Amino acid sequence: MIHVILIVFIITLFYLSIANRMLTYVKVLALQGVLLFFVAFLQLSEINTLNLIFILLETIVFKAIAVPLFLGYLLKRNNITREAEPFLPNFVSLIITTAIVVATILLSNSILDSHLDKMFFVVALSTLFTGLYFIASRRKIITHVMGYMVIENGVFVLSMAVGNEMPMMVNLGVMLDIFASVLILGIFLNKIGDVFKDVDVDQLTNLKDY
Amino acid sequence: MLSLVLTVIAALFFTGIVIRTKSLASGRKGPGIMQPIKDVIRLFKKGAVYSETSSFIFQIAPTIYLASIVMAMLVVPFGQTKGLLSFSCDFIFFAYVLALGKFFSIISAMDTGSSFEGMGASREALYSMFAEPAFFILMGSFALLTGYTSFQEIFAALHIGSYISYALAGLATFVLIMVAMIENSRMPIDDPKTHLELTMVHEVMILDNSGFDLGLILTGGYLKFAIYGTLIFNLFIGIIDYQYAIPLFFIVQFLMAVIVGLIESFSARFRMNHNAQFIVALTSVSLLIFFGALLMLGKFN
Amino acid sequence: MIGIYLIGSFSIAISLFFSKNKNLTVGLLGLFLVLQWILTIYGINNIRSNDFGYFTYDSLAILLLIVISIIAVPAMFHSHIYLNDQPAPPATRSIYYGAIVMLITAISAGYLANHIAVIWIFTEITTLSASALIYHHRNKLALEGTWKYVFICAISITFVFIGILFLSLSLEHAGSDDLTFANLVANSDKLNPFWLKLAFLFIFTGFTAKLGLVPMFTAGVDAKDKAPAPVGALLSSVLMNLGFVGVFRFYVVIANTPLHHWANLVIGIAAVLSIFVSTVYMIKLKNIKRMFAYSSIEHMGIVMLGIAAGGIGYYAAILHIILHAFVKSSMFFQFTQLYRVYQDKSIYHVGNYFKYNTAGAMVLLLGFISATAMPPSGLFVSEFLIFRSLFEAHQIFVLIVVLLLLTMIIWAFGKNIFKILFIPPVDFDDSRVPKISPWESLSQFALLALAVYLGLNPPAEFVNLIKESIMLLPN
Amino acid sequence: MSLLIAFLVLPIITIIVIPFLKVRGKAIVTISAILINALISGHFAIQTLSGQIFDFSFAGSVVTGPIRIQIDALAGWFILILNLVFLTGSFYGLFYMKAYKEQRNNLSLHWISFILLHTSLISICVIQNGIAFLIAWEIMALSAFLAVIFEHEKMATLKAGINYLIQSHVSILFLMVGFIWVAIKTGSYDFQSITSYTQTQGSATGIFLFFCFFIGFAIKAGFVPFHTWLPHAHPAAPTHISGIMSGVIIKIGIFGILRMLLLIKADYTSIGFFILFMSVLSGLYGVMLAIIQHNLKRLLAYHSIENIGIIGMGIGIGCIGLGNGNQLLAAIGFAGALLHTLNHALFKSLLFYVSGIVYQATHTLNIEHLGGLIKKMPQTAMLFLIAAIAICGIPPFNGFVSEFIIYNGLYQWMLNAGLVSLVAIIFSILGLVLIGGLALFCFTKAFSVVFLGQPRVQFNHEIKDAPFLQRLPLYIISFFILAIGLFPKNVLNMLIQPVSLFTGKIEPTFVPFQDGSLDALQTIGWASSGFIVLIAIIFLLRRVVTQKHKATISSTWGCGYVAPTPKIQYTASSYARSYSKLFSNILLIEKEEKTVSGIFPTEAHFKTHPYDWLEKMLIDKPIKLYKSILSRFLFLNNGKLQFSILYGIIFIVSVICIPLFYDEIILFIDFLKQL
Repeated sequence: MIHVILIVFIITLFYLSIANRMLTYVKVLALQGVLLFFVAFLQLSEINTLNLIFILLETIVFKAIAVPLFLGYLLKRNNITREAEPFLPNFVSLIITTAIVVATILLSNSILDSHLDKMFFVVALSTLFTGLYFIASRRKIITHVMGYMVIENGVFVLSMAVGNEMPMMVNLGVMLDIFASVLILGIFLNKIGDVFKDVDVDQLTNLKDY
Repeated sequence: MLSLVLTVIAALFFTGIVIRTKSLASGRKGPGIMQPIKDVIRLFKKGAVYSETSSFIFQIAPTIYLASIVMAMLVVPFGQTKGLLSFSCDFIFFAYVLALGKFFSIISAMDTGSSFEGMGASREALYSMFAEPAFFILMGSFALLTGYTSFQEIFAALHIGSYISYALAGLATFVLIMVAMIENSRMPIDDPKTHLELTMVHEVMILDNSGFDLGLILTGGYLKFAIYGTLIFNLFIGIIDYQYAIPLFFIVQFLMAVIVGLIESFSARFRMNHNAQFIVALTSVSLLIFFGALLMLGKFN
Repeated sequence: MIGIYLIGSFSIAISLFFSKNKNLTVGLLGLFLVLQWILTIYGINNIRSNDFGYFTYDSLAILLLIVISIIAVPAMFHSHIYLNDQPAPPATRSIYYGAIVMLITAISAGYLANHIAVIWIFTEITTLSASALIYHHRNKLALEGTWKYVFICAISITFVFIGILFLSLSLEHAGSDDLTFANLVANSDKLNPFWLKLAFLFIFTGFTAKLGLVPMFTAGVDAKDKAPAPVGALLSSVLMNLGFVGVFRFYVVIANTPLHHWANLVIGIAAVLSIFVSTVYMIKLKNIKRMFAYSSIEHMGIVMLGIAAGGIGYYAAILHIILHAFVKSSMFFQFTQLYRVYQDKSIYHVGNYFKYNTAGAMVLLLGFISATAMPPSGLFVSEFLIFRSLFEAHQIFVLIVVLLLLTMIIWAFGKNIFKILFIPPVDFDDSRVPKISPWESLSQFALLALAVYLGLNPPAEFVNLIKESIMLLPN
Repeated sequence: MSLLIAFLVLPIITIIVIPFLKVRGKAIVTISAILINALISGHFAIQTLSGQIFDFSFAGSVVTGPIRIQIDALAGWFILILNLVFLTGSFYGLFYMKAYKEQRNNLSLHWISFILLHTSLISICVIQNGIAFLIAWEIMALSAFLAVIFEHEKMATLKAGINYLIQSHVSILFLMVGFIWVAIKTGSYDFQSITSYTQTQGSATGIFLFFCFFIGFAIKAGFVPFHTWLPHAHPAAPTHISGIMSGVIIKIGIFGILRMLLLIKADYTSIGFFILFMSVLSGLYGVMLAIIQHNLKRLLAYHSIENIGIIGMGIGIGCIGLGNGNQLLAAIGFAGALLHTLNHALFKSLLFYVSGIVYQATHTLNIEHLGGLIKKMPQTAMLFLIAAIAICGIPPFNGFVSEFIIYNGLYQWMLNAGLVSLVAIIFSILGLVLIGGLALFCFTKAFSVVFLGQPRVQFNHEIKDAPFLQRLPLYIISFFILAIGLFPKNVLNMLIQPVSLFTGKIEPTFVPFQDGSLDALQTIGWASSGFIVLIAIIFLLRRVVTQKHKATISSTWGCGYVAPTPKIQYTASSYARSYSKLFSNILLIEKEEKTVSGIFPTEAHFKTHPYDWLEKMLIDKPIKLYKSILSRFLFLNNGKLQFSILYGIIFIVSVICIPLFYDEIILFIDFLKQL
């Protein structure tokens, strides 16, 4: 069951890589939040209930509801254009994403570890690198943020792998999530929205060394 | 001491003989042997004209020039008798004392602020610079040959026996004569006879000297020639008793004067910019002598 | 004790945030400094003791704690002058003061933490408070710098977190789930090498953003450029030390495993690259603050070379990072006065500082001598020892390359510094130049002198502390 | 010991006091401090020359370990030279600096660096501990740098200063490597460990270690091709500093080489040949470039390189003597080197001081604009003349003595040398002679163009000679120059102890110069005095004869041209032209000229910029290349956020992946090898 969800998760990544409207990104992020909720629910069976409830709340509240809503609000508030405007055409992104997934699978092949369910590893790592790839390849600042959220999800998946032994790790991941979303999204993106008219990365290249 | 006296005596006649040879060679009778000396004495009696540009350097220079030559003369030995001064490597002293005279003659030439004399000064400095290595290497090879490093010991120990040594002595004589020519700026380096100042080296430097100073300079020139004559004489003489040596000395001086005269009358002056090559060639010749010396000592094997 | 300290300083920070009264602000700052020093002295007195579970006063922490407590005093002093000099709106002032207290607190706590996750948490807090400080000027460039800093730090912190996850994975093989360093070192032989490798890689890469090393060096430069100079002083000295602590504590773990050489290789590559990068920009840079920032990058590179070379290099690295903190902070403090004179930080519009503020010029001169590790300075000793360790590790070619780069850096650095000191700037009217009292430079002289003293004639206790902090490393 | 403490404390006090004093006070305090320190150090130095050796030891710190202080004869000799030059220099500087008395802070910086320079130089001579030595060495370099850039508002000055700073830093890098090397092998920074280490190792180690140190010191001493900082730094510095730099700072490089020769046990013969080669090269190259310089100080700077070459020849001969176990030769060689060190310090500082007076009188150092100064400042001109004759190595002054000793060494060596050595000897002699000739060429030019003839440019300010007090140290120096020329033997006897340090390596009981090897000097002394007397006599004679006749004054003979102007005088370039044409392909002179053309020619001009060929090849071009390579990487921080993150990814991915492919690559390579 978990594996199915994880596979769906990877499929969402592919979808992200070819999506070209901002709202789609937001929706996909929400979907990922929901998926993670189920993963957490199924995976973290051994930890005590209070802890579990906290984690579940965090995932459903933040990842599935609050962040997507907030992103949508930002899109409206800073009237950001609807297109994603990637540097590279979509199919290239798709190919690269696929390549990343394949590479992580190959890499995971070289692991000889009974403790770890390789699925988590593959999904986590591919999500991580896909997120990094989004950040590197999209033009809008808000897409950077979304890429960052994707990375967060990947990290969350990875923390699931050790969640049973160390719930603290998961909590930390949650904390990181809150920190990132509150700080990065909340304060500064709004500021940038206010200060710069069109929220485009190319405007943020004045601090350089030549 | 002996060498000093003899050299002075030789100097009295030397230039006269040169001039006489030249005039005979050109089919004239020519002035008397003593004419140059008479000129000098007349100059000593005359008053002087100084350029308003010049400073006291110009006035003291001839004195120092002459003094340096006299000083150099003191080092030169006569056969087995030492000169007044004799110590190891005294030929270095010899060369450097002469250099002091040169230094002052050059700056006195520059002192007049004339455009010709600077030319002469520059050339003088350049040529003497090139001439010196030849002399040093020559002495070096003699030192190597004999195992001594002072004029007197070298000449006393220098025995010319084998063929190669004859060759060396010949070359050495050639080098010494040429060095003498350069030092006194005679043919083929420089032609004192020309009246176009641009083509002269030594004479153009003393254009502005007159009276006593000019006398001093001329005296210096005569002495210089005689000194080199003495050196060449020493080269051959080895250790012979005085009754043979002294006549031989004058013969050698006479021969040399004649040779100089002949060279001056039968050879043309080099182009100024060829002089440098010619002078450096002397250095190579003296290097040849050096390697010849190595050959004699059997260092090649 | 640490509990009191944390609670106290956080409350001070919050009350600073709300205080609008100048005297109150000053009083609170004084109070905080007192608290800071109390913590330090307490730590010195019961060294090696564990506190509050997650904190230990071990020797390295004590050393760096002393450093930060020393630097905090002039930092507050110069911040005060700075804010009085160019009056900011009161809200900004209070944010500034609150954030700086937060920053110092977080850094100190980060030093003391003995649990990798705790270090991680406090590193996050430093990012937060630092970003507030970087955004002090509220203009476009400041915003851009802040954004980049925050974003890159967020990414790097994520990396660290992933590293920690891998670490826990590898720790599972040891059948333990306690991520304190003591435990890690104890179980170092049982750790799974594969996960450990990944863990080290991610944690190292993550901390480079704070440490100011290749690959993630860019954020720090912008931050130090945009932040007010007193903050820049903290960022380029004690905050970098926090990054160093993060790397070093984990390096101690990995150094006791077979992966030691591999780790040395990774660190060495990053170090040489950092020195190279700083050389590239030192030649071209015209912005004084960025120049200082890049020279810090160079020094971190040297420190890491010492770590990678091992042997006496460990000792030299710790010494170097301490001395560098003093020197670089003093130079940044001096910059506040320099900026007051010229109202500009471009080399082109700055010059003949010697004429306008001789004492400050002397600080810059001595700072230059120290920052380029010329012999009278203390840094010379540490750099000398690092070179020696490289020599001992038979890394002659690395040594030659590094020396070449360093020579170039000295040339570029010297060219700019002496331009600042002596060459009069073009069309600069010195009618409005304020008179700067030489006493303001006193603190910087003190810091530099301290650096020289600790370098050339270190007291025995100091040496022992350093020796103890590298005790767990194999030689 | 207490004296040592005093020696160290006094400068510190002075440095603290100086900034708070009046302008005049600064100088006075500095000079008195230097005087006291000179007395303290001189007090030890004098005794070392009579064979005593002082040993002290400071506790040092954890880093350095115990710091040994040893004042032996070699150190003593150099300390004496140092003090002599510094005392005259500071006294001269006192007046030289009057021109700048409004720059208060600048002056205090200058005097502080000056006293630091003195202290550090003397400490360098006596310290026996690697790290302490390096520290003193760099303090010396830094304070020299600060002293050089006194006129720092000029960009050129600062450039020259930084050039010097960087090169001296390179030199310290080499020294550092050397000390690290020894410290790793023996675990001690003490100089003794160098000896013990090289004794145990093979000769190759010793030679490489020596080269390591040699390059370090050679940069400071200005051996070709490490000389490039020198011609820039000397003209930039204020004159008394140029004098001191050329007089003693570059000599400290020589000191280092000598010290290392004492410490390192190696194959001295090959080292000797190496040094001899370098020295002949330096001597010739230095003087050849000196001739074509227009800037008086630059000219003198190149002559410093030449003289370093001569000193080096002495050292080389001495080394070979050590190598062949021929203590006679060793004694002569090192004596020549040490004596020439002193001599050069004397006449070169004198020359610089005079050039400073000229500069302050005319505000220019370009000799093409000077001329006729002898009428304005006859005394100064005489001083320059003396120094010029001395530096050309002409009797009756001191330069001749040391050059004579070196010649003597060469000829002595020749009497019992193998074929290879003989070739080396003959070329050294050739080099030395040429150096002498070229020096004569150069200084006749310099003296006559600066002081003789008529002014080539009319200055609108009146030119007057320096006050007597400023010239006083110059007279003192020239007195020494003459004294050494007239009583060389006595000076030689002072050298017995320093030289026996070296000869002691062969035969401890051997006492130099007692075997009549250099008795010639006695005679030379007499001869020189006689020479002066002779000149006096002839001059008196001339006086007596000529005063009967009246001397008329008229204009210079212009071959019938009756309107001569100063413009038709021979200039420096035209004087050197016949020479520079000969060596045009070595000298690399950049010409820019606008020749006369057309029927009604407009104004024409002709400019030459002498340029150092080696500097172009070894310094300028490589640095240009280096910088261009580095600037290729400027894209790294192009302000794009994505890139910064990309670096992280690349780093992680490459660290993960490269090892994976590494084995395959190796396999592939092996496979290829099997083909």
